[in-house]
Amino acid sequence: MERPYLHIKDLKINFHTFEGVKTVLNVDEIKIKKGEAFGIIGESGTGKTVLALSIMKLLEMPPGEIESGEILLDGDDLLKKSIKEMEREIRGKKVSMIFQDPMSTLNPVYTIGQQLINVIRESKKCDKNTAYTEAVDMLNTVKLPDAERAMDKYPHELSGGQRQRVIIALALSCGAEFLIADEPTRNLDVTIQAGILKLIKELQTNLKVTVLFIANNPGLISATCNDAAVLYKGEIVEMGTTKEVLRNPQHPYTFTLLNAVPKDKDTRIDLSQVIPPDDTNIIRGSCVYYNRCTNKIAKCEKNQKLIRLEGTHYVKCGICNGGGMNE
Amino acid sequence: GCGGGGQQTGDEIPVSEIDIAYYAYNSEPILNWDPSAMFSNGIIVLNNVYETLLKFDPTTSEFENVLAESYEVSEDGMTWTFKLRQGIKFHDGTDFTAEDVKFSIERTLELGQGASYIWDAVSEINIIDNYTVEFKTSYPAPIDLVASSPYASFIMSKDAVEGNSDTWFEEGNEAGTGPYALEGYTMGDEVILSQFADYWKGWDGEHFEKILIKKVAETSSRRQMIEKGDATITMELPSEDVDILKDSDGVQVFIESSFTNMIGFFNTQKAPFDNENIRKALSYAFPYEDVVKYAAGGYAEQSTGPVPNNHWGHSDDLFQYSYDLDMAKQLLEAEGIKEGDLNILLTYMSGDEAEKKASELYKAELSKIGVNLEIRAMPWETQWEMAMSENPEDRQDIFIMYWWPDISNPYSWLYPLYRSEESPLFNLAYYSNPEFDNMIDSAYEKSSTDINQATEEFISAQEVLIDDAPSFYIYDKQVAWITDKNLRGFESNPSYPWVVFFYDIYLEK
Amino acid sequence: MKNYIIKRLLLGVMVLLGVIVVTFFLARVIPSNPAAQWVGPRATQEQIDAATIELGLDKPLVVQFGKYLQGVSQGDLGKSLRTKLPVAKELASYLPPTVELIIFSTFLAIIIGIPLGLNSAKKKDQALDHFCRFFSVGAVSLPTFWVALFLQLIFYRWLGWLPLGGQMETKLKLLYSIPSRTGFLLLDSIISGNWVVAQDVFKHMILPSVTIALYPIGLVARMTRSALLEILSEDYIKAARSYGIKERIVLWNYALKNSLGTTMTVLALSIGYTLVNTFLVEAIFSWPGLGSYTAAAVVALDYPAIIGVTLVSAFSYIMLNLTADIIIALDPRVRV
Amino acid sequence: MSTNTMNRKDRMIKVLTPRIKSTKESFFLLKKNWLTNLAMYGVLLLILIAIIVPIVLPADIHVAQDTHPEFKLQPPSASHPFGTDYLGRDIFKRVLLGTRISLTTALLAVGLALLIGIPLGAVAGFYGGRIDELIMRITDIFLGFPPLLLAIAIAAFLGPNLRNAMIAIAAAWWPWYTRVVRGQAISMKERQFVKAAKAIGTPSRKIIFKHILPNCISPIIVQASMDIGGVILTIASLSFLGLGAQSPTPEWGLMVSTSRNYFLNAWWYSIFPGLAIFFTVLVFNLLGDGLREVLDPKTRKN
Amino acid sequence: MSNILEIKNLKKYFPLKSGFFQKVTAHVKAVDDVSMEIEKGEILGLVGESGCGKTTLVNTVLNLIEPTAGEVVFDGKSMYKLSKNELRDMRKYIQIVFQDPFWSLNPRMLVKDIIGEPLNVQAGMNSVDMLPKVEELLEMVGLPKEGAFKYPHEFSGGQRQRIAIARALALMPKLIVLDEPTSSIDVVSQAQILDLLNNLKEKFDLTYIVISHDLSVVNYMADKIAVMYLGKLVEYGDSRTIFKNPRHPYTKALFDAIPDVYTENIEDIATLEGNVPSAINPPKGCRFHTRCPKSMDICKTHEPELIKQGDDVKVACHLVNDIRGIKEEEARNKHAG
Ligand SMILES: Nc1ncnc2c1ncn2[C@@H]1O[C@H](COP(=O)(O)OP(=O)(O)OP(=O)(O)O)[C@@H](O)[C@H]1O
Ligand SMILES: Nc1ncnc2c1ncn2[C@@H]1O[C@H](COP(=O)(O)OP(=O)(O)OP(=O)(O)O)[C@@H](O)[C@H]1O
Ligand SMILES: [Mg+2]
Ligand SMILES: [Mg+2]
Ligand code: NI
Repeated sequence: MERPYLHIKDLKINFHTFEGVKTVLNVDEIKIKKGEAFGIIGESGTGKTVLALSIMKLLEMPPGEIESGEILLDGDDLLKKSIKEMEREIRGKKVSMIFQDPMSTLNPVYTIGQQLINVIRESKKCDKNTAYTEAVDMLNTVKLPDAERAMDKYPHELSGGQRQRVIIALALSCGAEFLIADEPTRNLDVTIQAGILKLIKELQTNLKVTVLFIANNPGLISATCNDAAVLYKGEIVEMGTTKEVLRNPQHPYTFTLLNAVPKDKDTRIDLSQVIPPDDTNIIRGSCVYYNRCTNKIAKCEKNQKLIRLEGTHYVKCGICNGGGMNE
Repeated sequence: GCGGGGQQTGDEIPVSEIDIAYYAYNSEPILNWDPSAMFSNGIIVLNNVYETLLKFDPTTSEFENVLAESYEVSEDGMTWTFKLRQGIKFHDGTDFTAEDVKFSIERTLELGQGASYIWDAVSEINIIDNYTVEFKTSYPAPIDLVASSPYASFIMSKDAVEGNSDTWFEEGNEAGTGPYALEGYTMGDEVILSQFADYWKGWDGEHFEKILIKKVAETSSRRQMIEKGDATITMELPSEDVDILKDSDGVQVFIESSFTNMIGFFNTQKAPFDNENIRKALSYAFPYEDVVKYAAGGYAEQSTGPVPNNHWGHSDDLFQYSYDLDMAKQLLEAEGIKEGDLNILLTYMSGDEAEKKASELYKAELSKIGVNLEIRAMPWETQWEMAMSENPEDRQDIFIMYWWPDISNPYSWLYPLYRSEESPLFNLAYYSNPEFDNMIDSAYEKSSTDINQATEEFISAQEVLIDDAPSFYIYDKQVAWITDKNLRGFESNPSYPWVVFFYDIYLEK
Repeated sequence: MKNYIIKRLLLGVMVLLGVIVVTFFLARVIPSNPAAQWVGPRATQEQIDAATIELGLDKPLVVQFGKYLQGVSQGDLGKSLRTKLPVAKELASYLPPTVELIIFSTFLAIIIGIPLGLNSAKKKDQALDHFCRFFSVGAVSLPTFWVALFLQLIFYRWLGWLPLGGQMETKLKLLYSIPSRTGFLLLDSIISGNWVVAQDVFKHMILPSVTIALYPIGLVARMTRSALLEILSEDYIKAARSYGIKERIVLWNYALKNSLGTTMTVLALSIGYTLVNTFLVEAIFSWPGLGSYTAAAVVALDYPAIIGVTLVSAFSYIMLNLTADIIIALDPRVRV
Repeated sequence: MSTNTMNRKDRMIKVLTPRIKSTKESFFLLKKNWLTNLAMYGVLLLILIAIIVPIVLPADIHVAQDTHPEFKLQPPSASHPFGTDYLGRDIFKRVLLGTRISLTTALLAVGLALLIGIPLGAVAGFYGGRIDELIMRITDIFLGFPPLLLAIAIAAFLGPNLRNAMIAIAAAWWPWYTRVVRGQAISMKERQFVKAAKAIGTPSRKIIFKHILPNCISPIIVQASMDIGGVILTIASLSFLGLGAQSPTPEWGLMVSTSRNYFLNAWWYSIFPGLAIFFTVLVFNLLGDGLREVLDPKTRKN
Repeated sequence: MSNILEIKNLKKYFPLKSGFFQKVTAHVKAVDDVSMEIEKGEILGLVGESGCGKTTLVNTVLNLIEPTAGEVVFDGKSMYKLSKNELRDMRKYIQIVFQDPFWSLNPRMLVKDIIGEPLNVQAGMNSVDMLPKVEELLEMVGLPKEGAFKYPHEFSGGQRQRIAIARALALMPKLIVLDEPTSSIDVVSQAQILDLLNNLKEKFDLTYIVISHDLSVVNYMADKIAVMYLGKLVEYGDSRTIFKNPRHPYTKALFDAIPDVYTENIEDIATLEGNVPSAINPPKGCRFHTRCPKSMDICKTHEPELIKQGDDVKVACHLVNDIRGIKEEEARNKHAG
């Protein structure tokens, strides 16, 4: 197998809060192939953003703390790099990020053009005019209508969908080959969301950009990603190709997640799998899903490892691990 | 234009060579340029710009002729004839004549502002010839003293005053004959004077070229400036500083007597201070010695009566209250006043250290006999306004203030401070005793002719006063001048409080 | 936008009118007789009565107010009871030295306060931040009048480096007359090319401006810090970093520029404070400015002067805030 | 436009969420910062001094009768750790006694200002419309003065004493609270729990007291704690100008003011009361700063 | 069955003021001539993009904000003709659950006081008396009794929404308005809330208005559906019918825009070009024509009426409506002119 473009190994991230130290991320392994789109789903607060930020080294270090692990990008361990090196080699050069909220990701005091030109000049070291034409090109690439005029506008003069396009343009304009999209459509209307999804997909197929797509709705992943992982309380509980994960879910949590999406009036949601989330007493040392799992067996009291089921399909579950649940 | 500026930088004079006297004064040097009306600090400026007919030296009780060459008084003390010096020029270049004298005094009287009332006795002013004036009075009055007063007696140029608008003085002009002419000023801050070339005494010998009188409100600044040699003369330093500077080689210190005394008035129209015995009790409770020693830093003497000890009309034989708490307590108890009964409000002028210390020392003593004294510092105007309240209940119970004379006559204390009046101005004890009134009026009339008789009468009037105890007499103040160690010719004249006669002084090289 | 500015301006005028009303009537509850003050101590009753009529104090309060308002609209603030000069004229001569001080200390506040706040925010919760915070909070906690005394003690008496007070050496003043073009002595002396005077004036300015600047320095540093911290936690800063923009640029260009709105309002606010701090400090430094004037007026209860000063300060304060608001409204780059 | 409003709301939530931090967490954050932590102990110490000292040293004896002019202006020594003043009074004792004066006047002044400011702000913010206009115009007028200046003017007019200084300060400070409370009330009014309360027919008065005011508390606490330092300083400044406390009250500002005349001979007389002011103001400012950081991420904007 | 709520030609225009004298210069037509009715026991789903006026509509219906025009009849009584006291009584019967779980609960109040507030205000119960009732309500919405003495911030988003529902239930209302009840919580909690709502409805015979921009939620819950665009209804009727066969292009676009787990090709998702136009100056003619893929000339000039199509659906679109009708109207206009 070829070397994955991004390879995260045993990443463990803690937060120091007034209640004590809390592990918010404990990822066994994530592999993303070059030029592919990788999706991560999980409910709110499972650590999706933390994961994205840690790749960029943008995590606020106190209160955050990286306990252990490696993040290999093209073979380089990002965690070993200094902030200066990150600035020089990684951020904006190889990796770039789209944030959750299109409203607060643009600097309100600069025009769209100024922001784009800044970023382009920073990365390409070119003169103003070249940067300008390139910026306009970029806006056209992201299908922003009337790109020339948009260059002189301030972020507050654009609508949410337009802003999100600008943000994508910014993320791409520095020439990054790896794009992290952290719930890029969370605050957008469904009609606008569709446009953004298409755009990202196009970029991935046409420009061969590698994408890490984070979402809290399985539907979004299905349409855009080749591979997917399910994150639960900071741990990957299931991973594989999108088809494998979404069509043939093995982990009980993935089931729950997929079942929870309402279909139509005549298909009742099967709530037998859904137990209220309970974050008060995670028994560390047991399976993360232990408290909510309806099928738990004795084995589940022990911490589970992510194991390969078949092909690229990995699951972290005591039952699957001993061949239990599907029988 | 810019040329002017450049030119000035061209011929540089070393700064140290300018012969300038810097008088660091504690307050505004002058706030009113009208010599007829000015009735406060401004004397320190005007006495160098204007002159009076005579000058009085209280230490010798003699008069120095200034603009007058000589003068005579008639037997009845009601006609005063002044022969004037000739060849004197005003700063505007006109000659000084009898016209100017008549004009000046009449103007002062007419305006009726400031200390103009000192001329009240004058009924007419006659010009005998160009250099002789005659003052006729309606009753015998010491016009020589009046004519030497530091207020309201300045002679100004008739031509200059009449030839200019009504607001000419307000705009900061002068029309004097004095040695120094006004060069520039910033109202309320500083005044610059420079030599008047045609001064009648001439400029032979050593004199300062320019005079700077500047308000330096902070005592510490004044002290630091005089120590560093930045200032030539300063005054009103805390006694602690004076003590130290006296022993320092860097400066000269002159401790001089003054006619200023500190007095505390009782509100005699309000119970229980309408009771003579209570007033006496409170007079006994005052720690005179401590106040002289610590509030005045020793630069004072306990008063005996209202007239200060170096002034005529004073007698050391008068009764003097002394600090006696037991006596005070007895007196209070005799009047049925128990501990904690009496709450007294005392006011003094804010910013005055000595008054403050005196009040605080007094408070400490009173609190020992169960009397509570509330001390309130007030701006002079408000304090005075309070004392003038219609309703005696609204007035302060004790009013502490300084007094100094307009003219060197005991009447200048006894009349304004104690004579019965319908609506008193400075009789803040609201003292009213017709017998006393008659005594001082008679004494004043005698002072123009028979000073010995006058003295006697003034002293017996004070006996009456002290017995009634409408006020208590704290101390007669001494003043401390701090000057450059090379300053020569300096003399302090208590009739002219805080006035420096700059013509007389110079720096020894 | 135009509407907003017109609205702001009209509001400013209304506030100013209100300020005049408040000060005028405030002045009339003063427990003192202006007429008696006018004629000075040791005056006779007749003199006081005459003054009462002269000052129009016998008329009803509303009439007096009308007259006052009429005067104010023509730039006449009445006459000082203490100096008997027109207050407006006096203010005009006392204002420039004060403005000079304020400009100088505001300048100090900007060049010291902003970098202080910036470094503090950059190194949040590190030793440098603690130091900067302590310094900036300390600076606003110091009683200015007290600092003034000690600065004099150190720099004049002990070290002899700087003058005690005043605007320039007296003797220099007698030697050179500096033509007044701008009213600001330092500027005037520089314009007329008189370096001796300029140097001397500058030396005289150091102690008072440093004293006065302490407060705005602290304020600006504190506000810059907290504004920056807030901005630095925004997503767009994280985004800028993720595009590989250098930390230095992120800090100086992105964050600082975005905090400009806050810093500007704070600066406008702090100038108001500075103005009032001069009241406490100028007298100590014998600085012939509005502060000394006010201190003297307060002691003498010279109410036309107090009202005048209050009006002028309130006016400048309102204008400053107005300008800050309008600039913020006009420039989309500082509006957030 | 439409997305704009929606997402502004989201942003608001993001910004405001930290306000719902629990008291426990707030304390944790406060204590985490050692500077703020220190300030808390400092304030505690000051409060203790303010309570205990006047009991141990009753004012009528220790303020009024404590004159020993023969020992005036003594430098610090074992018996007088801060030296003595111009009447031989023990400066240490007076500085300690001054704590209560400064703290109580400052607290009372701020309390008075809050008493005026909060109801006005709540009414203006909640009802809006004409009454809001009226209140805010009045507030604007008072905000038109630099606060210390207004305090100086009022104190000058009311006459110099500590009570008037307090009133003057309250008169100059209340508009700030009105503003804060009004702003908070307006934003609270838009909160859905207020709408929900309205939807069940809760009367306005009840809404103000139960829903609006309790949610204004943290910004008020922040503002007030940041102001206390400034108010103490203002009291000292007023006293320094002769508009505040009257001698021989052991008020720090007054002591510094008086000490001016002696400070070349007796540095201790100036330095200790000055340091007391500095320390007190510093401690309150640091605490206020810390509180603001924890309770209110938004800086005070004009 | 009878109509519990009838909305007739309801309008809500927000005045936009500007200038110093605050002159009204324009209006935001947030709700523009909307009519519909809800039968007892029914669930009405209200969908549309953000800002299309959903919240404004229900706020106006509940008389939380004043209507510009129109009438609302609840249980046979006209909402806008009630006196203050009658209105207060009426509020017992209609409750609302708000969109965001952060600010719909007063952070400074204990959960028991939050849930008890309606009991206190409407029934005058004191906090002791109401406690058993509060605990009962908590259990009803699936929260532990102990929660009564906690503050809202100690609960997760889904739990907070349950608290809000408990409060709405306290007075046993007839109609509950749910304004985006699940928009800020994740899918799993959403499923539980929806389930809870369905159970409660059956148990207490409630009527709901469910607002959502997530069609799957509406699809799952609603019996009747109303699609709004820029303050107007564009399609309204039986939910099953509409879902099977959306007739208005906007409804279609909304449906096709949501990818689900079975979407494999991105091209299956429909996109709507352009952004929502401003409600201040809505486009002439059909308000949707600026973004409509099937826009015709007539759409730019004539506003389509909401016309019954079949038994249970009304649509406002020229494509579906009888074009002849309009021609006739045009002719009539010409004639009149
Ligand atoms: N600065 C921080 N301090 C303390 N805890 C934090 C901080 N940032 C994140 N966390 C915690 O880390 C966990 C993961 O947060 P994260 O933002 O990654 O969630 P998420 O999956 O992105 O959720 P969402 O879908 O809401 O964006 C949460 O429990 C959160 O409370
Ligand atoms: N108080 C108000 N003043 C002025 N305009 C308002 C007001 N409230 C709402 N609007 C405007 O009315 C329109 C409809 O708003 P509304 O909140 O009803 O939309 P919504 O459909 O509920 O949107 P969302 O999905 O974002 O909740 C929007 O354009 C909004 O800007
Ligand atoms: Mg996230
Ligand atoms: Mg809504
Ligand atoms: Ni929208």
